[in-house]
Amino acid sequence: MAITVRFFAGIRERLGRNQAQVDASAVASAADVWREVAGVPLPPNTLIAVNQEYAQPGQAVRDGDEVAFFPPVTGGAA
Amino acid sequence: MAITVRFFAGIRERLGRNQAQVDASAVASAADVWREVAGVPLPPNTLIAVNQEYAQPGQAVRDGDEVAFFPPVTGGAA
Amino acid sequence: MSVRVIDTPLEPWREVAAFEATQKFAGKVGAACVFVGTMRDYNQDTTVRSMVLEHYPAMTERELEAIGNEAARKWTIEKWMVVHRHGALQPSDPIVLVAAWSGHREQAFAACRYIIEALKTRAPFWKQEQTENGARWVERQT
Amino acid sequence: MSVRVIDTPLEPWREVAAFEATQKFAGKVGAACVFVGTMRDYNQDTTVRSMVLEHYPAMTERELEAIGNEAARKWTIEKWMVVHRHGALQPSDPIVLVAAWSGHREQAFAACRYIIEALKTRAPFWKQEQTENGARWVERQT
Repeated sequence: MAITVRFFAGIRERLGRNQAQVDASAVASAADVWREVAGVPLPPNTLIAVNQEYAQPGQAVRDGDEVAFFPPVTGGAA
Repeated sequence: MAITVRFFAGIRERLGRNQAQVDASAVASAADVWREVAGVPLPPNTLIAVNQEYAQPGQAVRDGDEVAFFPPVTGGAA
Repeated sequence: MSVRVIDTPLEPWREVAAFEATQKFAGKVGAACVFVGTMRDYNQDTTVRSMVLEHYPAMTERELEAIGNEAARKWTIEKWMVVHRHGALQPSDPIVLVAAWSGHREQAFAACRYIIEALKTRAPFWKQEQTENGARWVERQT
Repeated sequence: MSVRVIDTPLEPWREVAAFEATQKFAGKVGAACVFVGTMRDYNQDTTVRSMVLEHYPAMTERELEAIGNEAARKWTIEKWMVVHRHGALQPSDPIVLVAAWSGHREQAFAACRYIIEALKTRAPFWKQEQTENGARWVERQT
């Protein structure tokens, strides 16, 4: 298995893709996942979710996890 | 003409009527109106309106006015 | 803006939808806050079977207009409405509807809240509850 | 209690009425507070022609459930609901509906307000606006 990586909104656009796969043996933390797939520094204020829950960059990740990177959210209303 | 006096809710029930007329020459203030028609002291916390606007007991009244006496209001919701 | 005192069943969501349909908000409104008060079947630990809401016609409408206009001066709102029942009510019947529309949610919430709070202390309505122990006038509470 | 994320037009008052019809509030509810956010035709002094709301399926629902459950722990509410649009929207389209039902109005207001505020900072939605100068991602504001 592997780690599934997902990108949303501006980050998805900047990276030119909405998804990636990472070999779990190459990474220990969410921050490692970003470094492995992005090729650019993590933009400031980027939010991270591991398995659909908010996480810190240092959070450990493992085989089968889904790790997502996205900008601050802007749902709701005025 | 005269002054029309109106009673609501518990005060209406206590006085046994919802309306009265007072000769305007007999009264100068809203408190006078109560004394003239009620025969009992003004219950504490009674609200007064003159011509459908909240008023103090000392407010002057004159021919043609409508003076109302009622308990604290209880509209709206829980 | 819109005040109605009615003695027929209040259908709050239909009222709000109908009011909006008559408005030309035209993309200026970003937020609506609506409050609906309904009759409970209890009050102060006593079962309430039914209720009669007495009011002071003419003064009621005047006071509700004044309250809504105060809210519109205090906050930036596009529209507001109040509909209040009087007469005989059964548990779970809607009693009052307050709605405020604004460009921003803080303003809509604040105006709606202001109107219902002011209404409770100033609008001349009086509730008489029918309980197991007979009829009683509701005392004012917060 | 009830979370829905939809890509079809949101009819907020119909949603609320339909939800209430499925509930057995049975006289325990005295207060409902409803917030509806709609799309404006302006933002930061620029005309907005249309909008696309992207979201993170699965996480969105999970986060909205978490927020609603927090509100239900913080305040005494009987029920709550959230419906949020995604996909393409036009000015004046409803975006989000939040509703809370309680025995008391303070609780209903506070819970409704809590949910919309938390939603804005935590629910994974992103707005892209189409303006006269092209598309732009909305930056987070208060």
